[in-house]
Amino acid sequence: MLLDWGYVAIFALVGAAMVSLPLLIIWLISPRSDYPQKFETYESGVPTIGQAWSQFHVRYYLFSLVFVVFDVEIIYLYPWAVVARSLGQLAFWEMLTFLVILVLGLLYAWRRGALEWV
Amino acid sequence: MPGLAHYLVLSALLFALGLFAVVTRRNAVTILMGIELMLNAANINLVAFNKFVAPGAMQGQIFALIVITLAACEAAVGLALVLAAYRTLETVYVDEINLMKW
Amino acid sequence: MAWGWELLRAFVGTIIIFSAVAFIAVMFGVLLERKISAWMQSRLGPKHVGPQGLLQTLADTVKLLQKENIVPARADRTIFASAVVIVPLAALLDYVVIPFGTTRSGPLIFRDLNIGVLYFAATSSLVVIGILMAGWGSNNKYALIGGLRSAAQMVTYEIPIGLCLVTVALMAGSLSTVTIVNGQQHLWYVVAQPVAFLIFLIAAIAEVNRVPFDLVEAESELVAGYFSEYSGMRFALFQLGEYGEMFAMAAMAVTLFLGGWRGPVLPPVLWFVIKLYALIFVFMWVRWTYPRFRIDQMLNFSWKVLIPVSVLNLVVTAFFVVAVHR
Amino acid sequence: MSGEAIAFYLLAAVTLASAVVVVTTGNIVHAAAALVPSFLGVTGLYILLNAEFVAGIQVLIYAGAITVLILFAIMLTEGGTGLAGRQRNEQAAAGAAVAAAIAILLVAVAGRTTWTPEPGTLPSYTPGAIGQSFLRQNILVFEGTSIVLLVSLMGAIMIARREE
Repeated sequence: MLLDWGYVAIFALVGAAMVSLPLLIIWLISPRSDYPQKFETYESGVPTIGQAWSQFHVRYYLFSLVFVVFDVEIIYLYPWAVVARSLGQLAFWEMLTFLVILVLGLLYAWRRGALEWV
Repeated sequence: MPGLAHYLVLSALLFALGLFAVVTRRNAVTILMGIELMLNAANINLVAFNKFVAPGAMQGQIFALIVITLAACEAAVGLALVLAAYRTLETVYVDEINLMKW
Repeated sequence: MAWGWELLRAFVGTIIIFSAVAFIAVMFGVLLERKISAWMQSRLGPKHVGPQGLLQTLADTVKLLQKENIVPARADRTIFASAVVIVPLAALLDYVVIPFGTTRSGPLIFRDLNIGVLYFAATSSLVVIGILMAGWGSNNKYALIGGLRSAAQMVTYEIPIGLCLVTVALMAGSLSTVTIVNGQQHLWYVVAQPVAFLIFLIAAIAEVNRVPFDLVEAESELVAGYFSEYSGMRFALFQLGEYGEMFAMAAMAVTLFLGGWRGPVLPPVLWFVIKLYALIFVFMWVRWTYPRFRIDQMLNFSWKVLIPVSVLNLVVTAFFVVAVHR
Repeated sequence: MSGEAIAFYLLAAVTLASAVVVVTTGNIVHAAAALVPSFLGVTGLYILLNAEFVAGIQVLIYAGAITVLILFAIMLTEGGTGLAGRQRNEQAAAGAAVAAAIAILLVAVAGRTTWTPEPGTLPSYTPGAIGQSFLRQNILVFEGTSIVLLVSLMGAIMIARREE
């Protein structure tokens, strides 16, 4: 079992090396010329105005909030899905109550307008 | 072979780092990050005990899953509080949030 | 010296998979995209470089290799640089659990993890971090808005994908991809689960930010979205991430729903490639048939249509799996 | 020095180093970005402890969902403009002392007590065992968690959304 994850670790390390190989190549062979205008950020030709780091509407946060709660719900679906066949009827009803409670959450977010983009 | 003591020492260090972040950071979001580190340290202990002390019942790993769920809920509600505070008080630095009501 | 041989096997396997994805999935994929979209608009597509334009993307890559990489002024250098490695690496980590075929000595897969499907969902959620870092690091208003919007979009479409993965795991009774493929011996899951297959395809197109869900990097809207400040080879690495993720999603759809490498007469790997390119053709076909969604339509579509339908589908499947098997 | 010991020390180093970066760096976004390697280091530790399913969930939730939530929150509050402000308050020395004291206390207690391992062996296929245990012995905890999720979702939406 540990061997499986040894493979995954090697896959990640060697993969990172292979992905950064082209970056090494361009660092070695690419030309260097640094006149200041080149480093201006791109705003379709208009000189940039103000800071890029302005704040944003709270809706971004609401979407990631509802996402976290539903992603956490999926934690409990995976183990149940694996043993659902052997556990029988009772487990199915337990899981159904779990899902119904969380669909209530989705309905609340929907009614409350947390899913509206505007 | 790393035994139980190794994992306990490591989680104690991680817990201390998280506690240090919570106690000394001014920005509320960084305090929440410190809390996440402390919860991770507790999770390491739970899973280590599950392997070395009580392997049969899988209680440690179940508890770790519950802790991960509650950490997600805590982060969600905590950051919602930080946003609400930021909206009314225009600041996220906890030492500037010292008025009950004005 | 057993672990030395295992180390070598893992090393060679990684190099094979990464170069196969880089050459076949990305270079050939980009060319295929340009050719297919050309044919759909009754023009010829790239023709000059190599026979029938086959070496076009190779020439582009070599050209990009000697471009200077420019870091915009006042950008956050470490985050700007690390995002370039995180996005393609996270996109290519999915290939560990994809079974390409089978040989006498067992399934042709890098490593059959017994939490395979969960591993796939976890790695495809890491890409969002890289995109947010790319959007933030390049100190550009378009990149930041693009990064936030594409993160919100990918995050929203991860839930339907997760629910479809759970539905298939429920049918197969295990998380490992090889068991899922073996479970489809008599009946492909697309026949038993047409709704889940459709939802998985739609969510996969949205997860990869392809038209009609690519508002974020649409030329008319946000210039190039989160990678508008990346030039030269870094832009090519983001393309590697995007096309690698697209092929990974198509390969996972084949594994989960179309019976992986199972097929009557042809060798298994050939079956896998045929099904894979059929799905890739569908991805590219969708690109030239549907107009682009608005951001709120896109997000509402997932929350208010895909997620309720996939939860319902999961409950109905569970009922049949539990009830029928008694 | 077996392979597992090397892996343990490597993962411990990654986790603690990135945790130190999270705690000490001035730039908030660097702190959030440094959280991810520490979560992935902890994932590696779970794998060494034969907790594969918890490792997968840790990557999916911690490194995937919570870090995105924190990054969105940083960008919604003052984000980059507030980088100049000093990040650490004046009780840094006292805080370090308290944290070090607690760490030493924990390590001392951990060293002194002896745990008697119960019989029983770790099941090979952990997701199945977790599912069985969730739906059989721990059913109350299971349903309680869904209620906690529902309540925290509703509460967070109510707090974050501006009452028009």
